[in-house]
Amino acid sequence: MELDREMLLHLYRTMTTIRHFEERGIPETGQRGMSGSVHSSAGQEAVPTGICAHLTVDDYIGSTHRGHGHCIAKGVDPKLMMAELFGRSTGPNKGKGGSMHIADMSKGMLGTNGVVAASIPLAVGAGLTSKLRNLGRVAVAFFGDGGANQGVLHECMNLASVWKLPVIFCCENNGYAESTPVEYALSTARVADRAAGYDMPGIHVDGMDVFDVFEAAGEAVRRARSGEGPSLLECRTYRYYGHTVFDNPLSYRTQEEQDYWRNRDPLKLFRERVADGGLVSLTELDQMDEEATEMMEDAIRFADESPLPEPLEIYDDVYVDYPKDMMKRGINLEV
Amino acid sequence: MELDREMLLHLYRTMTTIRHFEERGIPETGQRGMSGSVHSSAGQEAVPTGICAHLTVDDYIGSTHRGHGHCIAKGVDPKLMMAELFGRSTGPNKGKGGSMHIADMSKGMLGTNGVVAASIPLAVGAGLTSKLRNLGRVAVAFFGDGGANQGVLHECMNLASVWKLPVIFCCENNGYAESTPVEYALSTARVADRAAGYDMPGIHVDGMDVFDVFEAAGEAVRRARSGEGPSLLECRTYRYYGHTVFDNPLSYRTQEEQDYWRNRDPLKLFRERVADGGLVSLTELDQMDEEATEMMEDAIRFADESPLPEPLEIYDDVYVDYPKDMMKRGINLEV
Amino acid sequence: MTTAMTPTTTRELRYREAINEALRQEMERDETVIIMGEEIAGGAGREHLGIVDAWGGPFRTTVGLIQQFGNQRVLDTPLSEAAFVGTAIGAASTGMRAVAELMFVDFVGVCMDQLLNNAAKMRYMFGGQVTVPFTMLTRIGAGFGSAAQHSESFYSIFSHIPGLKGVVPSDPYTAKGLLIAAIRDDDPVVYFEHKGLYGDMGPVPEEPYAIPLGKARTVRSGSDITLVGISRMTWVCTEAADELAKEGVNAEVIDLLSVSPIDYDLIIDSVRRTHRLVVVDEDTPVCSLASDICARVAEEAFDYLDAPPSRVTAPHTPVPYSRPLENVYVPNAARVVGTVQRLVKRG
Amino acid sequence: MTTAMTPTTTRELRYREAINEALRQEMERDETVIIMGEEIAGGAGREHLGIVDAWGGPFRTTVGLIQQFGNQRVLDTPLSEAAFVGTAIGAASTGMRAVAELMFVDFVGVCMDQLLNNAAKMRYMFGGQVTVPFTMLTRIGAGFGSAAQHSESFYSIFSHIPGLKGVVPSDPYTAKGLLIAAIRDDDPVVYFEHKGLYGDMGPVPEEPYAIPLGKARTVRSGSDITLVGISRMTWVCTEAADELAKEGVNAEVIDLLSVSPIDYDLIIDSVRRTHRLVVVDEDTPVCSLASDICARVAEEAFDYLDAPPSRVTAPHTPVPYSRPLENVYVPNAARVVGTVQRLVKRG
Ligand SMILES: Cc1ncc(C[n+]2csc(CCOP(=O)(O)OP(=O)(O)O)c2C)c(N)n1
Ligand SMILES: Cc1ncc(C[n+]2csc(CCOP(=O)(O)OP(=O)(O)O)c2C)c(N)n1
Ligand SMILES: [Mg+2]
Ligand SMILES: [Mg+2]
Repeated sequence: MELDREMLLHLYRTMTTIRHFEERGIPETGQRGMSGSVHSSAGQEAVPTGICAHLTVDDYIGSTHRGHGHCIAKGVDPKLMMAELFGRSTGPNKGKGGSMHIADMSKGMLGTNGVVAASIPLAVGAGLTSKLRNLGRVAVAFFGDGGANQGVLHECMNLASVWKLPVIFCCENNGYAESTPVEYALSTARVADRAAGYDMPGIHVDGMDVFDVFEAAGEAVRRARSGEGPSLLECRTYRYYGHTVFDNPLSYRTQEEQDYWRNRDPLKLFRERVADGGLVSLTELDQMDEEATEMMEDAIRFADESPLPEPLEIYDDVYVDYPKDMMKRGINLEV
Repeated sequence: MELDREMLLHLYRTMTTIRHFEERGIPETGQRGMSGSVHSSAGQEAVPTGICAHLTVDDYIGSTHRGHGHCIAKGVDPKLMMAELFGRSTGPNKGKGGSMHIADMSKGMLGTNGVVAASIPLAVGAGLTSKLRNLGRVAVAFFGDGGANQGVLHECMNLASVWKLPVIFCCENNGYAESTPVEYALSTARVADRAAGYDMPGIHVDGMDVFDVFEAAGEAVRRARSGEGPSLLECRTYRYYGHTVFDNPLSYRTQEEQDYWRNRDPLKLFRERVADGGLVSLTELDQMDEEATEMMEDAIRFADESPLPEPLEIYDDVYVDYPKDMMKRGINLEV
Repeated sequence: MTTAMTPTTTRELRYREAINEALRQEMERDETVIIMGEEIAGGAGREHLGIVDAWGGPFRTTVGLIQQFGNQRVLDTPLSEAAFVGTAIGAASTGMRAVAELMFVDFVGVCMDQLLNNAAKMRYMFGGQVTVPFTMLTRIGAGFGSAAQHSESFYSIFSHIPGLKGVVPSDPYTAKGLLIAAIRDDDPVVYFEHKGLYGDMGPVPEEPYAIPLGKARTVRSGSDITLVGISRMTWVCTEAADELAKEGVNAEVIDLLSVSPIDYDLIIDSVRRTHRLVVVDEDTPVCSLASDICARVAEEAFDYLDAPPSRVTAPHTPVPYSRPLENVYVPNAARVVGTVQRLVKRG
Repeated sequence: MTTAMTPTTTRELRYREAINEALRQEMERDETVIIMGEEIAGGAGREHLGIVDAWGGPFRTTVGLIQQFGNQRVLDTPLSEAAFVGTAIGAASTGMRAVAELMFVDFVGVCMDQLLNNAAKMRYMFGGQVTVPFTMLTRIGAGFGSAAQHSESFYSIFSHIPGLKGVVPSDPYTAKGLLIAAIRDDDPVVYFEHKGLYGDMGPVPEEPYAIPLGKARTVRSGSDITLVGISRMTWVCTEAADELAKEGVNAEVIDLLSVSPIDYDLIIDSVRRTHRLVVVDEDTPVCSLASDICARVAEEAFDYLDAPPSRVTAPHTPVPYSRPLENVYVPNAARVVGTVQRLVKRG
């Protein structure tokens, strides 16, 4: 596949930004006492990167609890994301959402989501909007190998296929749902095998190889945009850390396995692949790594300097329109 | 396939009993002002008959809103069913359930069910009981082509496959979910196509031909009983009447189509197939039709003569154990 | 009560027709309004056989819409509530005004997650970035021999969930005005149709009009006791009031109309005058709307109460099938009268 | 309070350990008891790599069970709540005592239909033919920075639904006794663990014992006001009671323990003596348990009340993420004290 220099740089920059966000932002969040439900996508960078490279700001994505990578790949500002993780008013969600609910509607980012598979119909709905209003937009629904076993995915694959909606169902198969191995929980060898039951292409790619993801996503996006309907794209990938920051992954998987996948690191693979191409130099990539490092320091500083919400903002944005005195009725939070 | 005389008589007797129950019992129920949610399975008799012929009284089935045939095929007494439809205390559910909830636990009949696809996990659970207790029983989950698009089916196919449970997923594809044609609502040509995504056999048979159903079910039941796991069996069939007694099916399907299927009537096909075999005579079959006629008159008489529940039985059987005064607290139904 | 100009033409319509007219007028007004659900047209995909609008909705509330607006705005769905309710929420979050129909509220469990975790919470979790102009039509009501899974009046859960609104129209006039308001509202609204009211006739202005969400209405004035009715129970209250009037007890009847927000103010104002309250609710009693209203009144109108705030509800049981049982399940005027008599007797 | 013999040995255990012990003892007692859920063992299917019980439950309440009882009685499930909750109900209907774990109550919407339409109604719809000894373990509680979809205390819906029972253990002793009672009970019971209590220590008899479902307990006697706590809120009430004692206000504290059946009698007896009531509920207010209890007390103890029956609850909002917001979301002792002071001041 031929990629121009600009695209190569974009792919690497996105991946290193995600990696740096996870490596730096998550421990910092923990240190601020907000570590409960933060999920690192380190190791999985190639998937959102390869897919979102085909999307414009107007296209949509629905994401998961492990969604920082999706956000960054879709163009959400890591600085604002950091603020959100720290619970600051300057976060895109004004601190109300945190890691599991980061949304940026101005970027077509329909939210990370704390309920497994729950954002899939939201993406299908965005695809429906696009189709009905002739917007030419596509929507990507991200979910994991665990999410692949939720009923709503199947209902949505059927519905999107019946209505020929511009949707890509993207399974990030990282081998585990919390501690449960995919080979236990999934009754078939590949999630992609299920596409046939919905009359859509089912593609399985190496999710550590951004070029592989990019190529398959290109076809799925083309299909969606041209009105041919949805696709199911399974990307085999790996998360480097525990499910959250709390668990030790070696309790359910082996060191050998971890080493194998670390050795197939998406950034490393990228470097190996482009090394001889001459289009970009490793020094340039090093440079981008450094920029990402700095970006995270800036982001942390920005977040730390941002104000926390005022307690009574708790009542804001429950509804567009609702009598506030109704909401406060009998409740005195100011005692 | 070689069937002995006894089995042949059993198959026909079951089918004609179902047919007579539907043709006679449903209008009578309507005349007693209880017609709201009664669904005729006339036309579909071959499916429960061919499948349940492989089951013993200890095996389990979970059924649907269109479940009279399942009940009869599993051995529930039509007399008691009629009483249930008429809302009488002598019904297996004491009049509390009606057509959509007929259950007979003594026959392994886990209930007709008013929520589409909702009984599927109950059958899976029965299969789990059988496996864990080494009971050697199988469980059949009946559902329609509409039910095939509910998420819970997919979750259950995955779970039953992962746990290798003795379950048969039996789709009665009668071409419609209420007025919605299966070719619109189902994104694939056949429901059976979906089995591959769960690593189980997916078989499609002619659901008007009891021999075809019987043969395929035999293999699925053998598989289940021998611990090889679940199967998906799709039986293409047809309902002769509207979704309920209220709709005119010609508003969404053609007379030609109806004629085509009526011409493939399961009782008629049976008669044609056995006519030359010499094992049973058509006179014997006529005789069974007459017996079924009489059985329904008896059943209607029995039901009509049975008492209605007393109003305050409303409080019975909500729980095994719950303070009745709690349930009645602040409620005075005797005014 | 209406936000529109004074209507110029009023005809008699059935409740069912008023719903249909509201949908039609909103779809005419705003081309982003779409509606989806099972059988809302019927016979989907059979245009080539001349089959269009075969069903017109399970209760014919959507009849004719597909003929006027086509199958891109009136969408028959596969039997997949989690998918299509969630899809409607997703469409509403991205620029449509999406209406989805859940055939009976009893089935809400198959799509509850989309309502609870997406529709209700998105705006809040996202810090106000998104509006979700989503309306879910559904049906309530017992009394039709449909047993435990097709007869519930399961609305208290929607009052409970922050982020959702809900309405319970009780006649053709409110059916139209509340549906228009619900569709125009930028928050998710659950619209509860009562199966027992579809055939009821009443005056309905031809012009579109919106009845404000969150406002109850007084349908009968009285000074001795306040009866609050929810949906069809409003007419059980008026029937009881007629009976009570014969005994010289003058009951005020309030029709709740919205289950979220709840118009506590109108109720409390009334109780301050009548000093007594009975809430009549077709749902089961525990953690019900009836409980909630009684608790609020006890809390805010305590000093005005001459008798315990009381409830007439269905019993804490599923809905039974057989007539003699279902007949006692649904609250009736006799039970309301009996309760009022006990309260009035306290002096 | 216990149905067993007087216990001979009592140790200090954590809430988490008490749950674990109850599960273990019931599985020892009755081989039809099985348990299933996500990560309840963890690392499923990896025995050949020496991986067994990798996780021991998301909060380690099920740790060790798979080692003792094997993977046919302790079943890790795929991520499919509708399937496995429904399967557990089906197993319970056919001879097992089935326990299923829903990781957080916020997710109930994905399996609600199985609870509402099967577990709760089967026995009734079937005319008493079936018993459903099914226990669903789940978790409630805010305060951990987990935001809107992992922090709810969504129990009122389970009180509302006829056919279900529910319990809210508040300490290690009740955690064990109520879980044993739930598993032994022949009706479906939802067992709510509070995330904020797992580490709490308390005395727990070694022997198995069952605390009767539907019974509240008085954890502190008092004469001036009755405070009712639900789950962790019980300790917010006792904290408030300590504060109030300093001002000479003597509060009685009742720990609800069961959300269905609700022990109205104990509460009403108390209010008849104290003449005042505050219910403290971590859930949101509308159609809440707090509303329900206040309504019942207003109805049945009307003549004994010297002040409005009152509620301290979370506000009508989803659970916010940021600390300053979440801190005010969860009811605290200061709010309870403030409310009591207002009520007592009325004289
Ligand atoms: C409906 C639902 N069930 C359970 C959970 C708890 N949970 C959170 S993430 C997770 C595992 C998800 O696995 P997968 O979909 O593979 O995503 P990954 O974590 O591997 O990215 C589980 C069980 C949840 N959030 N939602
Ligand atoms: C979850 C749910 N959604 C909708 C309905 C309303 N409904 C009852 S039967 C039916 C169609 C079922 O079609 P199918 O599964 O093919 O069964 P059939 O009626 O053809 O036997 C629908 C939509 C329901 N009962 N449950
Ligand atoms: Mg995974
Ligand atoms: Mg069908």
